[in-house]
Amino acid sequence: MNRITFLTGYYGSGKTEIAINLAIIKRANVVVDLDVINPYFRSREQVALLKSHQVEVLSNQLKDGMYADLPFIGGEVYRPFLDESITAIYDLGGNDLGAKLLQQFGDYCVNTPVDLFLVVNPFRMETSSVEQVIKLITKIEATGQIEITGLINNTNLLKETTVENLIEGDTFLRQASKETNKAIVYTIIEKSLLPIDYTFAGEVIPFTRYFQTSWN
Amino acid sequence: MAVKYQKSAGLTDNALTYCPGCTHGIVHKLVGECLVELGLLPDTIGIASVGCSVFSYDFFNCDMQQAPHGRACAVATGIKRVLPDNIIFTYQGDGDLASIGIAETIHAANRGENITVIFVNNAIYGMTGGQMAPTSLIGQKTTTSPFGRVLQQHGSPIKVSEMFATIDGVAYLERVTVTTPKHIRNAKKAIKKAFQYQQEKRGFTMVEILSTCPVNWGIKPVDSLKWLEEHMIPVFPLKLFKDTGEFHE
Amino acid sequence: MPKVLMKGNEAIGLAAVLGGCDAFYGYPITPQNEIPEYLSKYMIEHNKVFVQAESEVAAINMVYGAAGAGKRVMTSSSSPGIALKQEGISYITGAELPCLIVSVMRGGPGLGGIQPSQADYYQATRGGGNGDYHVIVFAPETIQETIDIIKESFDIADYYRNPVMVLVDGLLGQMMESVDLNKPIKKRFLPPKDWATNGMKNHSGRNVVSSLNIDPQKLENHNLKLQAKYQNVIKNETRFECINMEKAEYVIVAYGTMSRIVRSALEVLKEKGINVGLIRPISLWPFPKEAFKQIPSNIKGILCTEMSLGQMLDDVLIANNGKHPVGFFGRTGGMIPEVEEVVRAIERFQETVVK
Amino acid sequence: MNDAVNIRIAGFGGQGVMMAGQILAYAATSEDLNGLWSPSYGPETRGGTANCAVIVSKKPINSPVFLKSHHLLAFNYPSLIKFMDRVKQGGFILYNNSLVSETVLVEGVEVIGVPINDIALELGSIQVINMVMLGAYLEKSKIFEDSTIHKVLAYVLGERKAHMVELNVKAIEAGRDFIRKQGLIHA
Repeated sequence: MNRITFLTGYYGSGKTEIAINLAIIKRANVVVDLDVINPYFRSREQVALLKSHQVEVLSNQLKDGMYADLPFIGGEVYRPFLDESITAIYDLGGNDLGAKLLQQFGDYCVNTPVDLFLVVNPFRMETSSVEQVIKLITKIEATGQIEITGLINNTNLLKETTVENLIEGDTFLRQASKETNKAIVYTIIEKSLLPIDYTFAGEVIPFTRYFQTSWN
Repeated sequence: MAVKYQKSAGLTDNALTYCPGCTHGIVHKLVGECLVELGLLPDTIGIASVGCSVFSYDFFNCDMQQAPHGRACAVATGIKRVLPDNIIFTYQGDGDLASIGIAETIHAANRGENITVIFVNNAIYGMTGGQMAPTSLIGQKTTTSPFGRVLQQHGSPIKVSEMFATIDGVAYLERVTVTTPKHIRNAKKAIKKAFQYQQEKRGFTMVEILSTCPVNWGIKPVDSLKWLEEHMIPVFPLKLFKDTGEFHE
Repeated sequence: MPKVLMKGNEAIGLAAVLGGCDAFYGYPITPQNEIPEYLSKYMIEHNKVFVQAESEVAAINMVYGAAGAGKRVMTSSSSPGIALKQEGISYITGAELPCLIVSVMRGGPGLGGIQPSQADYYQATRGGGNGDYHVIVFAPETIQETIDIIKESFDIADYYRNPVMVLVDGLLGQMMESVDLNKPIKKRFLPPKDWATNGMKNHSGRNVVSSLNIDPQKLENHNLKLQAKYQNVIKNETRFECINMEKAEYVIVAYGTMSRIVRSALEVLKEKGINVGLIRPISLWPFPKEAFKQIPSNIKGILCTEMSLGQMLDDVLIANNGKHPVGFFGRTGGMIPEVEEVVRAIERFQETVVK
Repeated sequence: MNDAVNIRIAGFGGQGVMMAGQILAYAATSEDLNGLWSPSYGPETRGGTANCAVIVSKKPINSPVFLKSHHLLAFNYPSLIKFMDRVKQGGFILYNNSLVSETVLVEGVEVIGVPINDIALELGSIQVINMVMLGAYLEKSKIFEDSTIHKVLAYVLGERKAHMVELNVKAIEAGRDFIRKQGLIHA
């Protein structure tokens, strides 16, 4: 994981939850909310939680902007590139549409090594085959003009996830990794399911669901 | 310490919320400066529309109303008719003005409503996240035209100024842009003239300003200025469409 | 001549002028055309504002603008036209602006017909605009009452900073009656419109008219403030009339033209030895629930009558709260019930009872 | 007058049916009674059958619509057929027997034919058939004084049509005259 890491993926693949978990576990200084696609479940909603872990959230300068149906980003989102003491996780919007924002950082990435990780949940219909994953990678790289440097295995069926599901997902991701030549960096596993007597590809990240609401 | 540069008194102290590289900020500044230079701030009521500039009522340092999507010119008409000596302007994007609000805008122009319309055309829907606008270019990919705008399916980009040039009630109409200092100076001249004509009660005035949207275009800010010049200006040529000329008592 | 004969729609126009109307913005639609026709002449002759807009949508937004500028503004329309105005009405309530909306109902749904109807009770009292809002709705039954209420409407709208709708049917708009234009109206203390956007030279600071409230907590607070206002409206502006309630065997609920037909039916029923009372809501929102407290406990039932098919019935059922059997009689589509039909509905009350 | 009088006036659009009704309502207002005029409006007012209802009453007027009228003024055959069964017992019908050749009988209702087209043509203007009918009605009902009607006529016609007042007054008088002569025949 580089000092600056972007998270991309299909809609609903779990990018935002992972951004928050990684920020806390990996002690990042900043989470940058670049999700201009979806007005709900954005990392900017977890400002208080992240603050308690000394993580700052950057998005826009909009007064009451947290809920604005406005794709505004503020100039502040460039700060981690200019201040080398900052470790930052950038949470992009879904798909190649969300990855469109990467364009805005192209010039900065020339001098600063960055990671761009693709979050994959094989139980999302749109990324349930290796061909689909490859297609998504091609689209995101073409739109964002940045190479994807790793995969994050986020196999889950929310609360109904079983260990069998996880192993199935690991097999899938290993296959995808082989065909795309992109390493599996992390495997995300809900804390309650751990420990599991099985060797998952990449580092296992014990996961807490922060967006849990009373109705799911 | 001598003040070399200062934010225009035509704008409030609120920080602009527009994305890096977006030219809304420049247009705001020009409108604010013109109102100040003409001494119009105490008389002015601005109409914020729906779109990225929905919060413009927080930025212009005058009385403001926020209008429903597309209805800015109707709201402006309502105010101007009861306050004929005040200065009324609308600040609208291409979705607001040229799509949902085209009827309100055309009829305000046709009645010769003595108002000024600042029309910011960036060929995309910014606020809702990059969907196709009535002014999106042929071939332009947006979130609702993922295969590019197709003539046979979506029609061609609507040329608002060309259309409004045919309307008798229009007293002044010019298309400008703000991509270079020279263009910015021209844009300011146009905006100022529009407000002056309104002061002289000469009818409907509009300035169309070609603008950028780096985030939704998916282009770096500097490149987006180039993209505007290379792609938008050929479709929307910069031009003075209508000017009723020097004022004669 | 203390009284004059006036057509309902003309009377609405003149009464609005007497109420201090500064500007009218509207769009033609039958059966309310005499309102803009009358005002197009009057307003221009008296140096006031009249604009025929390009649509009902534009008209209501012109009202929004001019009301925001602090003026007394009105629009008028009929059923499908009011449907188009709902967007603006929602914004006007959200931005807390006063205005007068006159709705002259015709038959629906869709283009429907141009004959009188009361099928826009829901449209007026529930509204089709978005959000938790209310419009204060009055439904007069005579042209005299229409005049008196319209004259007062701008004061009520200004007082609460909320639109007032006067709801009549096409018959009231089209017919002529003897009226007295000079009846006095209630005097109210009205606060200055220091919120109006009329240029900063006219007030200190910057005035902004907006219904945008992006923070959910702030928006909820704003809504709670509106609700508190509506509670005041319920307390102060609920209007109704109760007739012949003491010894009533049945009570009929009716408003507008329908209540006049019912009044005639009460006389016929009395001759037949059946004592029937009438609750006439004058304000439809707020609906006069407390009128139902005056209903004798031993009545045989309540008959809700409408020139529609059971819209006010909802409010009657809520107000009755299961206490008495409730029957329903209605005609719609522009059919005006005969007095005898109402008489028959009471005589065969059991057949009308709503299950 | 103690009880309300319900009058229905019906005919083709263009026969001046609405105006005749309005004059009665204006007259009621000017005598400080309550007057109500309500039209059956819509497409039928343009060439089809048109009718209006007038109520004159000392007391406030309740229902603006009524099933049965005391008096019916029928300007043509379809109107007569449509409304003749909706006249109260003891009431009367005046119908235009310039256009209706049949003899009409309604039990308990007096039916009088008035050749309003012929009378109007004798006066030189078919336009005033409504005034001839109004005159016949005023004579038959004795509902308003001539002075009231003349005052209303001047108001309704306004300055622009002031020159028409004389002809209209003449037509009303001709209608009255016809009924007076009818009375003599009956006597």
